[in-house]
Amino acid sequence: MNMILSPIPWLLVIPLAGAVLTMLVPYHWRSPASVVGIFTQLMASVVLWYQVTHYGPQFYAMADWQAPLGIALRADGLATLFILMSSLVASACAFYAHAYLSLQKRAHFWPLLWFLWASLNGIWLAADTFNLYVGLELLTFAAVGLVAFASDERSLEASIRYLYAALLGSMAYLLGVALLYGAQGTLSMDSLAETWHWGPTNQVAVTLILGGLLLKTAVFPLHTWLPPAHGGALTPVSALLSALVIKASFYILLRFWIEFQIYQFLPSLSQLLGALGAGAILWGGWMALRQTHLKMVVAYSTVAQIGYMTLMFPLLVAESSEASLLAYQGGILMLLAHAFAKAGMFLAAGNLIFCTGKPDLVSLAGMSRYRPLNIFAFGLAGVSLMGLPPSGGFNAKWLLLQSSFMSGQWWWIVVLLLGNLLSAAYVFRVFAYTYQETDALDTYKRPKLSLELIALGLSVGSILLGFISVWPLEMISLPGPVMEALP
Amino acid sequence: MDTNLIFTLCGVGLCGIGFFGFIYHRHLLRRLIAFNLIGNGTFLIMVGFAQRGQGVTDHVIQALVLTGIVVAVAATALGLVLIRRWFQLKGSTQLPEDDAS
Amino acid sequence: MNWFDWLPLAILMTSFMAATIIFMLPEQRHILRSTVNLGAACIKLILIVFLIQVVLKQQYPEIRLEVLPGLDLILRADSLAILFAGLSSVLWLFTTLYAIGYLENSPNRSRFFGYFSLCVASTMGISLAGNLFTFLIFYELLTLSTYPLVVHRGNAASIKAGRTYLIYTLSGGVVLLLGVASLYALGGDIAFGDIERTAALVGTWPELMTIIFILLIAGLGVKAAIFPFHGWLPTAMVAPAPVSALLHAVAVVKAGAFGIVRVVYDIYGIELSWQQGFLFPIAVLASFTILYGSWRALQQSDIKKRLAYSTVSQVSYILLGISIFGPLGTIGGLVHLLHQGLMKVTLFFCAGNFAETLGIHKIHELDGVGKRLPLTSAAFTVGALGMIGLPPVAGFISKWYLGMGALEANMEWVIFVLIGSSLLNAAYFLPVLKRIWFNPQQGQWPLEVINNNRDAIPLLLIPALVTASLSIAAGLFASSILSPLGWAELITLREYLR
Amino acid sequence: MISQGLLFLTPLFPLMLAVLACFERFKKNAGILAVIAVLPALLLSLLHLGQLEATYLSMPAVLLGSVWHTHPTGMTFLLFTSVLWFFSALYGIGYHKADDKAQRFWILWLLTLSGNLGLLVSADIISFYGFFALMTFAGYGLVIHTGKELALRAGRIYLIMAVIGEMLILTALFLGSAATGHTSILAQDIAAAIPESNYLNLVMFCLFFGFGVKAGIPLMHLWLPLAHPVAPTPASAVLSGAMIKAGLFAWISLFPLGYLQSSAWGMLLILFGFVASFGGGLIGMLQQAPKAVLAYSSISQMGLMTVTIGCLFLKPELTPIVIPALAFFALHHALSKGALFLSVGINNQYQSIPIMLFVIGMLLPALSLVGLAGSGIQAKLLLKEGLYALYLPGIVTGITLSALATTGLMFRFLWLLRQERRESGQVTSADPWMQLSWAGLLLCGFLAPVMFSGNLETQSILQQPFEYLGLLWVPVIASIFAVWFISHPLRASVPQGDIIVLIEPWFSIKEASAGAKETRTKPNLLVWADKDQQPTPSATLEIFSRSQVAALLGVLLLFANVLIWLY
Repeated sequence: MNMILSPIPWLLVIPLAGAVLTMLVPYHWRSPASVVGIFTQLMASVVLWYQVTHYGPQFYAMADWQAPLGIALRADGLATLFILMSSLVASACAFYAHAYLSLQKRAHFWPLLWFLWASLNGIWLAADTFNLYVGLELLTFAAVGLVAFASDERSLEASIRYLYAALLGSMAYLLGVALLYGAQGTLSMDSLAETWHWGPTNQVAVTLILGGLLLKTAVFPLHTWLPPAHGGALTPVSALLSALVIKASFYILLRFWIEFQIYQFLPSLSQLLGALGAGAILWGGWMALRQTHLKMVVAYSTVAQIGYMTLMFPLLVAESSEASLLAYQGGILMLLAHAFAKAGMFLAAGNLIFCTGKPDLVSLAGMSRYRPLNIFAFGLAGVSLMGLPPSGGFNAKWLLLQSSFMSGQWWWIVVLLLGNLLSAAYVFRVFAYTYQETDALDTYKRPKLSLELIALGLSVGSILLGFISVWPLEMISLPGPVMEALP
Repeated sequence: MDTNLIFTLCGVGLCGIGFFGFIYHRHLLRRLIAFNLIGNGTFLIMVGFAQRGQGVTDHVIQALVLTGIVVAVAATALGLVLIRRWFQLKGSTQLPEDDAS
Repeated sequence: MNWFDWLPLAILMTSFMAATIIFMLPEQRHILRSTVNLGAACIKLILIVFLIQVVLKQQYPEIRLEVLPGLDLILRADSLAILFAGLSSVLWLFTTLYAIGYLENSPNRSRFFGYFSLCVASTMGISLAGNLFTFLIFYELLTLSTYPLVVHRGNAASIKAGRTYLIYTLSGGVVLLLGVASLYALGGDIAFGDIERTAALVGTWPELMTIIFILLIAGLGVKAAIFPFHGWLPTAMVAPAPVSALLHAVAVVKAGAFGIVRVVYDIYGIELSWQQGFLFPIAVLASFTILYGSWRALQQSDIKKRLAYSTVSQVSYILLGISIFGPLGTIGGLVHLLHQGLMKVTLFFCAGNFAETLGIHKIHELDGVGKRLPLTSAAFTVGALGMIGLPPVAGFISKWYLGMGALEANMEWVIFVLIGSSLLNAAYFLPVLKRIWFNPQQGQWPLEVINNNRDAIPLLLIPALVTASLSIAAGLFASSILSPLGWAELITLREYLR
Repeated sequence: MISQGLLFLTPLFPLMLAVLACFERFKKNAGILAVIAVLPALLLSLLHLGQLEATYLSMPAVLLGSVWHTHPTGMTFLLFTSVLWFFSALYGIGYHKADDKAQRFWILWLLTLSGNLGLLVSADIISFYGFFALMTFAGYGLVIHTGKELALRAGRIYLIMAVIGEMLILTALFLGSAATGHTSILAQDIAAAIPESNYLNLVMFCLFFGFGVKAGIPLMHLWLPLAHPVAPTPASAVLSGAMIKAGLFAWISLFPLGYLQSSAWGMLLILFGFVASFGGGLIGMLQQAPKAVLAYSSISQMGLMTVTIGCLFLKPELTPIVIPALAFFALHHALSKGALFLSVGINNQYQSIPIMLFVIGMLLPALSLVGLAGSGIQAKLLLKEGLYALYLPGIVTGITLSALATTGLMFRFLWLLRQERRESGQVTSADPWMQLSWAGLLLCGFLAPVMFSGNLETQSILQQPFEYLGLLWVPVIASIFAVWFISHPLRASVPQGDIIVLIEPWFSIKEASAGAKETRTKPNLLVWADKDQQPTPSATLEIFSRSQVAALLGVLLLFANVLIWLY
């Protein structure tokens, strides 16, 4: 297809060009240039969405170089949904950052953001395993850079930890991919799936890839790098990291798991993943309950939420196609809801910290009176995270519950419900602090209205998702490699 | 024993040593070097695969290794920058042990 | 789609819009906020009246939205829905009026009234829900929107109460979710009233369906404050009086009771429940709660705490009515849903007036209040006599139907529960009345707010008087067609004819 | 049409006036409202007295479909009730002249009145129960009006007993209405259906003891001797004269009289009646306060009426004959007892009245009660005539002998009044309102056989002098004893409310003991006074221990049970 007509190349070229451009032009021009870029991104996403829904999955080879050496891209329903998600959330975070950061900081923020965005889009659209690797690495660099952006000790330490963990993960992934290539002689996802056979090499490769991706996704017990990184970064960065970056490695894991039908051949591994997810839900929730700093609560909440997404793996069982479909839908919906809710929550939390000037929970006293709108935004995001209706989070949990019933794996039901209570506990713990009325009169800073509105918008998005869940679910049900590989 | 296997074994050995170093050491630079060792091991394995054909090397693998090396270099550079900054700030070459996380 | 199909949504949106607007309003725009509040309440009442017209013609407006594949969000107005929606909207109007008066000169009104409207919106959603899934959504929303109201004062006690409230209600919510999800897993999306489907399911999986029934009732029982789950209700008394009114009369406990009505009548069906032996345990539990709540009320020295335990007891009357198989018992249970609301809201308004005007919180401080606040005291008396169950106050009508229903169903022992509870009610209300009217005033009032009125300020007084009059009217003109009793009879007729 | 209007106004007019009396304007003169409040009832009862046709007023929208009516028996009750309330209110205007809490008193008076009148015209049990409750609970305010310690105690016991009674009544109504197959709430239908009820004995038990609280049957009477004396005198008069009859009226309308033949219930009622009649007399004679004596006399007289009802369970076919006689007896008792109570209030306020006139005025109702004068003669004769028709001679003898107790009580009462007059010594001028109303009530009592007998066939005593002799012999014998007693004053006394003093500590209310722990003297049922007539704790002697009383109660209940189950 013609490059001009297809939005797929634009989705890669614009961010990359943006990254380069914003590095070069003077400070004052960087923001306007980025705003233009953001809008083109959004437009490209919408066009892609239109094309995919109307004409089916789209394929594109960069500069007409075909695989294996070229960069092959494909956009099925799942990828398109993720493109839309990342465009919306990243634009929101970008606008937030624009209002939040000083000119100096902003100027350095834009290139990193554009790199991040480019690598995300690359991952969503990649059709071969090596492109995924490149995307992952680029993502890591951009993300580490963004974490270190706060340039204080804590964030620096967090970024180093993050870097090491990510590098280890990427390397494991790369090794796995290499082994796969060795065994099957191809890098393309589709060809791999077609010629897949369970030899020892493949098993080692899958183990390596799995390990690497789990580390990068911060699945319990490999999550230790995440809370300091997400909690210590600047607010818009935290939002981006929690909402989007961890999703990238999860997305790859998901594609591997389903497209290569790993679930079918390694059911015990599925249960192990589920157990890790359960551990994440309980441990993450428990740790979130024990934090004294607001952003750390939110960061640990991410650990727990990743657990929910991981719970979809044991529910993808070959025996019951219905249960598998529900689990798949539930997992994706959880991912989407989490992206919006967590971004909204981080931004709202950032606003609160901006008001009080202190990062701890105790100083939130009286905030619900002073910043009701912001607390409301925080609360709405919390509703989705707690899995209370009406919200995307609730619908996702509902689907996972149904899937557990269908496949007869009742133990995940217990985990899901316990997790619900735990997340309610930590969200409302924050709430209780904001309702406290202490006698000391503090001076609060007043955040810009736009900051609050962006946070509210994202949170409302996660709630709204509860009413329009059918739409993303239809989207991922469009024919594509994942749908074909499902039982 | 063909060359393919030698490459692979060496690669695996390098990876093992690197992995050990990565886990064992606290010094940030050592860990970075350990990471590079893992990387090199991986590339070695891949290059080994490339030799598998009858004297015909697989260009795809070579391209991949090349890209991988570039990426690894970039990663090392980023790591170095961060470590230097850390050293400037804290005067320390290792991260504080954090029991909580 | 007919025009009236939009009515349920319109009713829901009225409160939602009010909430949104109020959240946006700056703190100091009091008059505008009050106007929005009252305007929304009035509009909603008018819409409800329209809805009643439609439902009386045996047309049931319905609107649905597919949320998940095979799972719809249904808003549907049947006669039972109208019962609860009507109660809440009428009481909302007065509670809003009261709250405006109560919170005069206090901070955080924007936040308070915003959540207040949200709370009522969720109550409307609960009443108009057309399936369990929709019900669940609004049920949880109610929990969320009442929490900020409970902790409104922001002191340590209210934060603690809020925590207790959440622990109870969220755990209940989880149990309910489990029940609803399992039911859905077995039988798909079951709309209210589709009892044939459930009957088929019970035929196939009798044990599972029993467990689901228990889960549903237990989950709902937390809000309805059935015996082991009642602990949050007295603790939540630290909230401001209008919130207590909301919790006890308008929304929260009623939501639980209403949910149980839905489960028993519209999911399982009363006959099936009876055949399966589901009703008897509920009856026993409700009876125990009735007596236990009254007994605990007797021991309280704080006015609002006593009223809270009284609610624990009175709400179980509704459950008792539900669990009695037969039209008379059903009427008794349903009508008590309304009557208890009217009477209890009156009592809380009055308790609030005592506290606001004279700073009275304890029962022994009430000595001689009848002279100082005659009208408030009169309203309180009406509410108290209604709780004891003396005609012509509404409470008697419910009690009469419950008793008759029990005899109809050959459950004679229920009579003794009713009598015992009335005795205990008399024991904890009559001494209070004696203090109010006959004891001489002891020294100064704890914290008297000087106003120019003989009684509390009009905004606090009028709602109490109106609800007191309504409680009398509901009992006195019980047999007229427009009374709560008339409507409950209509519902029962339609229910048992099915 | 007029009847229906009056029927409507009978309970509602006092209610409306009660609302009116709340206004500041009536702070001083709410008593006037209380006087005019009875007028619709009075008019209605006079219009319908003796008419066998009942007028109905049905209000289908009210409560569960209220029906009010002018029942023939009810009209007799309505008549004496309104007359008594009328004169008592008139009396009260004078009595409460200097009372600063008078407004509250009159409001409660009007409420109680509304209840009392309303229950007499209610045909359905729901409005009946409502009015009954209104009367009971508003009456509490009348009892404790003075606010003194004694009054509060009496009020507390009144309230407890009343609530227990209400609950028994409610149970009976539930079961009764269920007996009609949930179809009717009319009292007459329920009365007819009770014999078919599965819970016949339970219903009967609840009705008997529930309304027995008001009627003062033994064991349920505990509040009565406490409450009647402590209330302000006009309130005492209506309590003892009119409200006590509400219990009787309820029995008449709800008991399955004429439908049920049960010797067990008949014997039980007769037993309780005679225990009340003689026991009340005995304990009443050991009282120290004139009003307490009167209260026990009321218990005693109500005992006779209980006996009569009991007889109707033995011979149900005679119900139509006996009931009017019983109603007339109630009328006679109400007016006489009312007059006696009113006379307590003007005991030493007879300045400017010839002393003889005053003494006659005191004596007349007492003689009437004994059955020797005024309405008493006719009432006793009618009752005995009815009972003779039942062929129950033993019971007639019992009733004749009960005059012994009544005579003794009247002597004691007059003696105590005299003592009191002597002690206070001063004679003040009476309030004209009080005198007027007292005189009016006396007159009504005296002329009742002529004015209020309705369609009862009463013969003047002059035409049957031998009958009078039959009435005379017992009081004469009693008088001889009494004279002896007066010269040898009795040193024993029983506290008011008799066994209540033993039970009270068991259910002492928490609130009461919340204050400082007052030292309680050991309660005694019988107190022996010193020579100086001052009972002191040191000289007390406990003749019944608490456990003995408990045992006694147990035996009585057991006996009742055995009776029920035997038949």
